[in-house]
Amino acid sequence: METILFALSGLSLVMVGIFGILTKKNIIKILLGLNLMETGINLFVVAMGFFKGGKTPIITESFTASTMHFVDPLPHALVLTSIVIGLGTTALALTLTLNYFREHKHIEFRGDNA
Amino acid sequence: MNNALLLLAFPLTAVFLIPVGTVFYKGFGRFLSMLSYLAGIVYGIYLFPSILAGSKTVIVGNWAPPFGINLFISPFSLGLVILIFSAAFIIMVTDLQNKGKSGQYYLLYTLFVMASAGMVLTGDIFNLFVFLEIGGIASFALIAAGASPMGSAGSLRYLIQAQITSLSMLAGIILIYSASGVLNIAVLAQFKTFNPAFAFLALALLLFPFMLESKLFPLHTWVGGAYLGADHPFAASMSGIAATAAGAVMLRIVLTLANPQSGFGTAGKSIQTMLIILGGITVLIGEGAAFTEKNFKKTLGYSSAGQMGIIAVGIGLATKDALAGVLFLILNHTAAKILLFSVAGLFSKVSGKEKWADMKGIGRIYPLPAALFAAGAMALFGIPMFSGFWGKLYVLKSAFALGGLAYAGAGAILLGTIFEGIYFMKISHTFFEKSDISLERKHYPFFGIPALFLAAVLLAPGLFPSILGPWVQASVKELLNPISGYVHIILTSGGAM
Amino acid sequence: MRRNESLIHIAAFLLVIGLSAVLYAVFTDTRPGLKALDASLKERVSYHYLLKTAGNPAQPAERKVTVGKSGYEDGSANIVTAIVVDYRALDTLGEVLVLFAASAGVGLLMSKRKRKIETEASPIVTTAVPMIMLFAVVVGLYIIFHGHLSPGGGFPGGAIIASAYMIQFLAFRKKFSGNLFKILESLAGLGILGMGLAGLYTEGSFLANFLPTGELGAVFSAAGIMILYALIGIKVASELSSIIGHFIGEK
Amino acid sequence: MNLISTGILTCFTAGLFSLIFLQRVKKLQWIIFFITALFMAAVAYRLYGSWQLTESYQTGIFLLTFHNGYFGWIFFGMTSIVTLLIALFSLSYNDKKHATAIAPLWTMLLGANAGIFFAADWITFIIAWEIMGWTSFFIIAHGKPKSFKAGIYYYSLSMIGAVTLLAAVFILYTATGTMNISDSIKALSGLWGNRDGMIYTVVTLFAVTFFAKAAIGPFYMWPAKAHAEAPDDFSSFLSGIMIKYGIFGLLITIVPLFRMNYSGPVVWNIPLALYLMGWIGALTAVSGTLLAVRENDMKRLMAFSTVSNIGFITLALSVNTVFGIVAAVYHTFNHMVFKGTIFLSMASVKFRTGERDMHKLGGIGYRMPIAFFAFLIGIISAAGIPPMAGFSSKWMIFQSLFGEKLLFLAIPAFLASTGAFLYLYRGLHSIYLGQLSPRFSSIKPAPPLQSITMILMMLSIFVVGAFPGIFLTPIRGAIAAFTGETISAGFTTISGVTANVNLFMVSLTFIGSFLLVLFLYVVGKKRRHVEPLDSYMSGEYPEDWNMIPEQYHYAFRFYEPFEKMINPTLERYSFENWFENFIYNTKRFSTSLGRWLYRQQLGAFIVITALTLIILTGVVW
Repeated sequence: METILFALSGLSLVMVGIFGILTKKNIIKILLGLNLMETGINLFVVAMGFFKGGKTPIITESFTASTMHFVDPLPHALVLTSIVIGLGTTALALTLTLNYFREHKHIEFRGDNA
Repeated sequence: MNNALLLLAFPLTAVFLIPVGTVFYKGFGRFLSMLSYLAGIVYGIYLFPSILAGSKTVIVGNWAPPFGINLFISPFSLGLVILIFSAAFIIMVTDLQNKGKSGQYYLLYTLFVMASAGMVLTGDIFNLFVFLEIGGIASFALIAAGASPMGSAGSLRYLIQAQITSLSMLAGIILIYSASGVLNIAVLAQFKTFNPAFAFLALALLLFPFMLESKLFPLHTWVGGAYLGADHPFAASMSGIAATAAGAVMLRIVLTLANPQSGFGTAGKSIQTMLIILGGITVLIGEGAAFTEKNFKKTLGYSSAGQMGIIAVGIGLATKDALAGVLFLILNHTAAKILLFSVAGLFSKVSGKEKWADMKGIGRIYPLPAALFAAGAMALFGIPMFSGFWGKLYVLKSAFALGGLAYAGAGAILLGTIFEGIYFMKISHTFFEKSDISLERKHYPFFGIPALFLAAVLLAPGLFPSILGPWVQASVKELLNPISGYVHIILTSGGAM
Repeated sequence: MRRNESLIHIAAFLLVIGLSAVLYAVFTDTRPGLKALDASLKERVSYHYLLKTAGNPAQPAERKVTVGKSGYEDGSANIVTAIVVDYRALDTLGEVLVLFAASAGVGLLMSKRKRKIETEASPIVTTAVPMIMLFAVVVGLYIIFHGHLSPGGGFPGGAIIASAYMIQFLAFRKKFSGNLFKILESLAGLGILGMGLAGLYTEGSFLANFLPTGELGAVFSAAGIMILYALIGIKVASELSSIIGHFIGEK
Repeated sequence: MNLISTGILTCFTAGLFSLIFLQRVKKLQWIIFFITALFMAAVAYRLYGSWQLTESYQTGIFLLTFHNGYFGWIFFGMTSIVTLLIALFSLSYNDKKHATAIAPLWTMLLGANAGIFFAADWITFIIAWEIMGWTSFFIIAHGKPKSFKAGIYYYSLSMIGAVTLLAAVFILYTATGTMNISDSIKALSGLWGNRDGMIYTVVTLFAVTFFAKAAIGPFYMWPAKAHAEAPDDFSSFLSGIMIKYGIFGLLITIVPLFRMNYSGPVVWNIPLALYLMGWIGALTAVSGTLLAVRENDMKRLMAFSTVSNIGFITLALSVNTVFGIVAAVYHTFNHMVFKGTIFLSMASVKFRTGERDMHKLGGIGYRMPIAFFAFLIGIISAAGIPPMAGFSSKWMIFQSLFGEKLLFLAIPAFLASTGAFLYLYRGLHSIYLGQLSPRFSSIKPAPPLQSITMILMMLSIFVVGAFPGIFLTPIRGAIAAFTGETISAGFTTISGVTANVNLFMVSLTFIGSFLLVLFLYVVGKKRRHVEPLDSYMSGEYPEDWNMIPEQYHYAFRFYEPFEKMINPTLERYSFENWFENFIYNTKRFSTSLGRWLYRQQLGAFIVITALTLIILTGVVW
């Protein structure tokens, strides 16, 4: 149940992000929407690895196979990668926005090209 | 040490050395990146005979497939990696006449090439995603770095669309993982049955970014802006290298996972049907858009979309003939597009114009490039004596043999061919038209040799299709029997090689 | 072009609702077969990671190591780190490359920009910043070197060190030459690649673990993870610093 | 001995060689072209008799096969001879002033020509067909903006034809499992009664291909554009030879298909589809004639005349009797020769004058007698007047129509045949007779090589007219090899359904009457030469009113009332307009499609919509 709740909260963030991307014309706001969407997906990914009562996946002295009850560590690793990718994309997108601003003197996407 | 991971290590070494090297010598980036592609080609060709005898898997980090990441080296993937490296090398050679690009350009370009090769080789869906993102970020920057002032707008458009699609791919990956517990394509291929709706969703999400990169119908809207922004060498790479890699990934995923024998079951068949429909529409829309377009780069970009549509139809048909046709078409499209873009780059450099309609009579000053353009164009729309003809013929033969929806796909391909033929002939003839254009004829030694080589590449399989025979047969066999080939090798050979 | 705002809002709203509806339909589909979340932890590959029994399923005994002993496993207590830097190290290499590409892309696109900042920082800032910087660097290094024991590692640690560079700029307006970061990045990258190739040379597999693993939970354990994370930390710190530097602009 | 493939390869090699290495020596390119044409004629000669010669090459999945069938050979032989003559003409036509860069491509086109006639399997046929398409496009367009428009129109139709051909071939292949041309048609005819829908699809697709190439029915417009704008010597090849590929295609596909095992609906003993084709042919003949009548441009006029003749040939084919097929093939060859002659003669005139509009010419016959005679003989043949070749074939076509009692089809045929007099004579008079414009008072006669070619052509028309057996004997043999039946005909006589004609006697009669008229002409009153401006103007001088001799030329707006009558109809039902609208609408469609969606938010809208729709498909699938 908690898993579904987490997944739903992640997905709702995705939907908010999508709505932002679709309705805003300011490029910075579109990028914010994209980041929201990305965060939502990341939450969703983490939620998919959640098990109720699961512990942090760090092995301590008391660890045995029979008492093992961890959350799935793999999605965490994936999210780490995904976050870095999001960071890189955002940095690049902001640079592009700056260039866009220099070319057009505004940062609203008006759909007048291509 | 016979490890195919070196194929990726060569460009990576170049990538890391370029920033250091450019501090001391400005042309270091170009030199080193070309050297790394050449090393990749040589090593790939060195590996090829042994791979043709039997495909191998390469294990990364000494962890066997379901746990670690593995690369799959087969005639199909190795052939396409060699194709990608050769394409990159030739594009760099044709670009030798343009001076003054910074080291970072070559760094990003090499990353882009490496990522495309990695996408073809990898056997893990998350690793695929990472390579996709490396290639994506490199291409956003490279598009915007092109000379055109529209670059950043086109690049932003591409960035937003690509990020939405790759985020949905990430969602697809985690859905598949949470349902099956593995990320490896080979393990997934023989997994228990998935729920049909879920399987379709997961597969569609997985394929989504590759549909974007191969410009399939609803996802082709970025083409105009991105191609307009990019400089000619990178436009050629987007068309030649990125589309090739996307096509290869689609082939791998569709034929290994989205195939009725895999755990994805009937959803796989639906995905194939979807590809036929979308591919058919793409051919019409892409060629129609190219037909009306006046800007040279955009025309070629939309034509690339049309070609990828044919390839998608071929993938969707998933028969022996269709796949042979697809392989022919991929080779043909890569070589032809590089040729066409290099001619376009040369002509817009010497004439200072962006539209092909403004280049009247330029072929009378530069007869060889114009003639080669005509040859490349004819190869693209499938005139006999070029490899594109056989590719189209195989796909059409298979489509007509299957009947049903495939008829519609074949009809779309044929209709698209009409458009393609007309506008390419228009462009080719425009170059030879009589006009009062007066240009000083300069010599571009780095254009002629690679262009002639590309023409030879287009012509040789067209005249003697059997020279590609062993490769095509081995690849088609590998793609059509994923369980006994691909999956078996990956899951049993362990750390071999 | 005049835009119809409300139309776009309605269309976007409908689209989002539609997307949610189809997703709901997919997830509530009752036909037989596996669906999301159907794999319990024991059916996932990470179960083997946790038990440190990953390896070749054909020869499980060969790979299985008991906790705390040196051998094939990396001996990292933090399983996420073990996944990131060992089991799926190629992804991490890719991740580093993504950041590398982003930093190079920002450098490529912003190279011509110039900006002048005339205002001086206030004395409060200039006094506090060195302390904060020191603190940040120490914390960053700690996080990097404890990556295999506790949450953290090269990425967050590198980011914290990069933040030290950023606040330095707020106070002193100093900019290091771009080449410094470039060379650091490259050397760290080459180091990572070298680690990978060393694994290829010694163990026959790229990025394989070739160092002794040590005692589980000890500071000096987990084989190459610490080295790799240190390299990643340097790389991330210098990449982020160079991105920040580019955004700040040339002086 | 691989004679066929050697010949074809020679053409391509020679073409490529002269394209790459001889760009600067145009004359040498033409010499190579002529030598290649000569070589191909020699190949045709050598191939005579070895009817079982088959050459095949394995390429991947498909086997490329050439077969020297009697039927293909006779087409190839005829085209080789006519090509050789045209090549001889071109050699002298392409001097410094008139040189075009088309020789290498034309050389390659000769290879495609042989490939089409000798192809034994469909892949070979398609390859040859497509090569023919693009080489001829570049030749027609030849670097001039106006020609380019015509060329791209031609090429568009060509592409449509190529594509329908591909579709037809693959449907055929799927149904019959063989790529061999005659086998597949035979196997397809075995499916009559079972899979009629599929057969009619194949027939329609083939019809589009070959109608488009032969300018039948809705495709009537391209000759007027392409023949007119092509290089003058190539127009002759285009009208004489290339347009016949469509006829050849009909002969090897649709015609045999309806002669074997056909069991469908029949109208007047003719299969319904062929009856429709007959009407299309008849209407093409009539409309070609009507359109030719109103033309003022001599090349366009003759192009429409070609359309009209092709209509005749289609009509004869649709009769579905051996007699009809023989008539059609015979008329095809006759047309090849006489239309070639006419176009060469006009090329000669244009060579000297540089004019194409008829009202600017006039009286050229006094300066260029050989060209005049060539044109005269040509149009006599074209109009179907004895003793020239055209008479016998037209007579045979009418005979075949009467033989099947197809009176309704014969009426438009008569109309078109009679209408031919209107435009042919007009062409003759406007160009060669009448008052010589002062501009051309000092032009020289045609150069010797051109004259020799035209004389040879005239002779062949005349000889065939008097001795139809020269043509008919091999044609009868070919038809016998092709259909298994034949017709009876002697060396100088043709046996029709209603009567037999001894053409030698007819010729003698006509020569006698010609001599009589000549005698009257010679002994008659001396004729006075009148200048063009020497006309009745109520005491005014024409020069004061800025009148020039051209406006007094009676070809100037000759059929203006007629044009006024016919133009609105033509504009309304013009396929050309339809085609242009189609292209225009395609452009609009592909640029405006989803523009609203494209423009919003960097295309995110369309991506999300696509995502939603794709997931939705997965749910409902």
